[in-house]
Amino acid sequence: MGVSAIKGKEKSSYVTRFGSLENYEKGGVEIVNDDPRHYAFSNVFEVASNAKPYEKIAVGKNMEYVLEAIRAEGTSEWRTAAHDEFALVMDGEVEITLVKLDQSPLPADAEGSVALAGEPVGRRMGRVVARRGHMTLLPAGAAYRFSAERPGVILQQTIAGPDTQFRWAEIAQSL
Amino acid sequence: MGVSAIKGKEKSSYVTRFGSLENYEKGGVEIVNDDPRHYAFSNVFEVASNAKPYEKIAVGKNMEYVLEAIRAEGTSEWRTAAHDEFALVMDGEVEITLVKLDQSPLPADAEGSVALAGEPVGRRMGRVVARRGHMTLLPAGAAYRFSAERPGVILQQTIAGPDTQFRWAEIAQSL
Amino acid sequence: MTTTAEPAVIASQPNETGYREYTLGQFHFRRDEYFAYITWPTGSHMMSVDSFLRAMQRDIAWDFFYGTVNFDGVFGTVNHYGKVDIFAGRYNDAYRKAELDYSETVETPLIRETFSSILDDWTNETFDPFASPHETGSAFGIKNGDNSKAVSRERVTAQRMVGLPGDAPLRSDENGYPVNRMLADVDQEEPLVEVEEGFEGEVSSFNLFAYLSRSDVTWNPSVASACKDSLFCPTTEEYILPIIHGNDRVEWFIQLSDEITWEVEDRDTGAVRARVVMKAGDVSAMPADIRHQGYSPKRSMLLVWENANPDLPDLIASGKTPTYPIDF
Amino acid sequence: MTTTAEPAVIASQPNETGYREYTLGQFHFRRDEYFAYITWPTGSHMMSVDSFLRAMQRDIAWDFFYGTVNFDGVFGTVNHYGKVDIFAGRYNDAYRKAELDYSETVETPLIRETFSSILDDWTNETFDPFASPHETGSAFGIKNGDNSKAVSRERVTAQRMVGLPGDAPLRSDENGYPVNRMLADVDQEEPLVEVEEGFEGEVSSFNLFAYLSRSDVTWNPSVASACKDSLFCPTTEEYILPIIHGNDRVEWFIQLSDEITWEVEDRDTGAVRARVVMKAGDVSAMPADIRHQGYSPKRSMLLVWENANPDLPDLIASGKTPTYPIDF
Ligand SMILES: [Fe+3]
Ligand SMILES: [Fe+3]
Repeated sequence: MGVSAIKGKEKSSYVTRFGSLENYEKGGVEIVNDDPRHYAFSNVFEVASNAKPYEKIAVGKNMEYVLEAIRAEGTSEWRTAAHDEFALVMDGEVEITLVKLDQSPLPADAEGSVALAGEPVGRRMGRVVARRGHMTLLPAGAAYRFSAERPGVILQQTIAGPDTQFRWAEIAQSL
Repeated sequence: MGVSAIKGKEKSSYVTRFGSLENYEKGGVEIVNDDPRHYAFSNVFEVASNAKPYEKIAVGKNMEYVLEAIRAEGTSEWRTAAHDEFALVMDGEVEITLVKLDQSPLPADAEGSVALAGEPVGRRMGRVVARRGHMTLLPAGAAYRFSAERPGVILQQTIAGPDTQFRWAEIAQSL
Repeated sequence: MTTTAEPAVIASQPNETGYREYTLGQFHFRRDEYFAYITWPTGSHMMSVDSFLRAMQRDIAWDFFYGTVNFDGVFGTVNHYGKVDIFAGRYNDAYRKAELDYSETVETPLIRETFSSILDDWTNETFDPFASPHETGSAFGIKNGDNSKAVSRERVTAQRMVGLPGDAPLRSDENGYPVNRMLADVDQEEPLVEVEEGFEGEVSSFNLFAYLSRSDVTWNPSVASACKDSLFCPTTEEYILPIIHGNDRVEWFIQLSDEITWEVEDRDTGAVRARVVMKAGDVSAMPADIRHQGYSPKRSMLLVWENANPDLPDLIASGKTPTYPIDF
Repeated sequence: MTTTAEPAVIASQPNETGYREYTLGQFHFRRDEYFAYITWPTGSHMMSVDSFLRAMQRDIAWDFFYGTVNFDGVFGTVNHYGKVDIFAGRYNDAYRKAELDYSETVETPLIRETFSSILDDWTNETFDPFASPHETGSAFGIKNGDNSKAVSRERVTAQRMVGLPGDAPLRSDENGYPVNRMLADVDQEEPLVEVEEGFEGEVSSFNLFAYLSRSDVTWNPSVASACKDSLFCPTTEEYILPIIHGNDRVEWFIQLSDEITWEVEDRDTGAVRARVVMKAGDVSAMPADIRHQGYSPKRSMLLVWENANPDLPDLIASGKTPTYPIDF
């Protein structure tokens, strides 16, 4: 017996299954002795499917920290935070533009991001075009704007801010 | 990597550990939530070490059936049973002589073996010299006698009879 | 779903990993490269397919054995000797309290055929579910041949004693039972037997230890001698018992060589009750209300002693007979 | 027993199977061909050495992680971030009711060194405890070389984000991270990044999915980005999580690709509480009073999201913070 025989035969190729707005399957919590709400089970593609462009809908919350599911579609407002945030594109293609603000509207210890009124004032930092699986730093003190020609999904690692929406009863499994 | 590398390396030889009157180790029951007496844990070599020659000491009992630990030393009395019994030599060398009884002292449904007074009357069936690991049929209706020059141990598969001794408090783990 | 040539076995065509899926009552069975999947009306369960096949092999070889064969803490069978319960969560406190446990009773021939088909279809040519980890290849991967020869080994059932004329034969190099590598030092000499004319079928003795040293399977108690319903079922053991055996009667262990450790749990809840360490010559009962799993670091010889009296399960279940063998 | 060159680690000379035995506090550790043996003042325990080493590898790589690392239903560690409890039977109802559970608190450096020595000494050249069953050889057998390179892989801990200058580097064929066979179809193209002068350290994006497709280990959450105490710890998973993780805070899972099933039990008693099936895009919290074990049929990408706030374990243990993340 050769080594491969000993170890079992594998497929010649595998298909990695990602989700998308167009095509996702959802699992779920099967309860034996617990409350399904303790798991706050949702799906980012489902949440983004039912969202307006650039709504920041929490799909995860751990104390002050949140994960937001964001439907990227068209061009967002400009936003900024006093701390680093991270945007992981889960579907589609998203352009992210970054501007170093001359003056942040936020105190250094502010939590979460806020919208800026109008165009940001400061030096242009650069631009990222991110597709599925790409993760981008949204650095503290920078203004950022998302733009997507076709609907996409961003998962954002941040802290709850004034615009974070909590809609657990709508998005999370409750039975 | 060859097959053996994949599967781990083994010793070039192994030692199989049997017990004997001279040399045995005893395990035991470690209780978490039970009574050790439910396990009636004993050791046939220990039981035989403390036994008189050819005492039939039960080390197992399941309803009417028993397992007897027997110290083989010198020559036993002649015994017979109305059903098959089996003698497994666990230590030493035991000669087993068999005689087909012209008339059994036992009814056909009798359980367990009985001693015969004096020599058996009937045709000689044969003789076995059994050592460690050898298992011998003691056929229904035959008389049998054990003989051992040096102390040995027999484990006998049978039914409890008038001479089966139950000494659980003495032989079995109780704490 | 289509019905295969074997009557009553409900099997699908091979799925994308090459294995068939099976339906038995309301249970459904599926495997992929790593896992066996079991579903039933109130739930579902995954097991490493390696563990699943090793357990399935014992369940079939023993014809559902005495009492309960737990594949793990969730799935298993209970033998009613003519019928068999297939269960999920029945001996798992959490499933029972949630009333999510499920059980179905089927005729023995149907489950026997279905389970045999699953075992045969799901076992690749590189895997032997009866062997120890050192002796076999992987159970994993996509469908790759079969090992029907290995999975269809017949369990030995001596009527009177191994080696008697017409009864279960002795093992030898010639009939395909070489001495196991870990028992190579076991004395192979047979006893001296002198038989007078006319007693050829009655004067008989054989080297049980040599016979066991030539066992080609692990954790497979097989009848070597029978005194009415009292059955000696010796076996060789290496690594871990692939099932957790739940008793429906008292059974006894006699350690013939080397050492086995038994983890003993409550039969119904799975709570740990004891740990039994057995060395050569040790004898221990296993109460009728426990389940146990053995660990054998080196291939060892174990004598399992059973009482095959068919009245016992009812006597014990009804409380007429105690769950332990002796009061002292 | 002699003290080896590594300060404070108490190890014996190699035993008859070639492995050293170790003592840590009143715990003693020994292995042979198939099993790891753990003893403590009130009891002892055996585990398949394969499972033991896979669990040990995670415990060390994670530096004892958040909360409890159960090697199985009996043995494990609880992290107190500077000190670590080693326990036996502490999260097993039967052991606790019998008051046979045992626990000892040791300084982190001592257990880190001791466990690392055990892992290194007990891992043969043919085994990689970080790999999936398809990717490695057997853990069994007598001592046969070592695989120090595999067992001493450093866990990635990005300070800000993977790929930033001076932070954790990207993975490539060149630096020894080929694409995994089961993730060969994952797009390897990096994002377009245009940086204005002066912002080289701040305008940054990388292909996280490509990065994960090149992971050479399974079940090893490693920090990829940090927003204060909010840590993204993605990992690739295949077959079965070799430990049962008991939480001391809420943790979250985001399934990035394929599918994982989680068996969720009560953290303290081990009773089944739920089963969570996660497909790509699914998000689920794991409450702070559970333990869980994952099953991944194909190598999948999982994002484990942790809150590293050191006050959390006390807040939750004292009841000031609930064990679940959200009331709705
Ligand atoms: Fe059993
Ligand atoms: Fe976890």
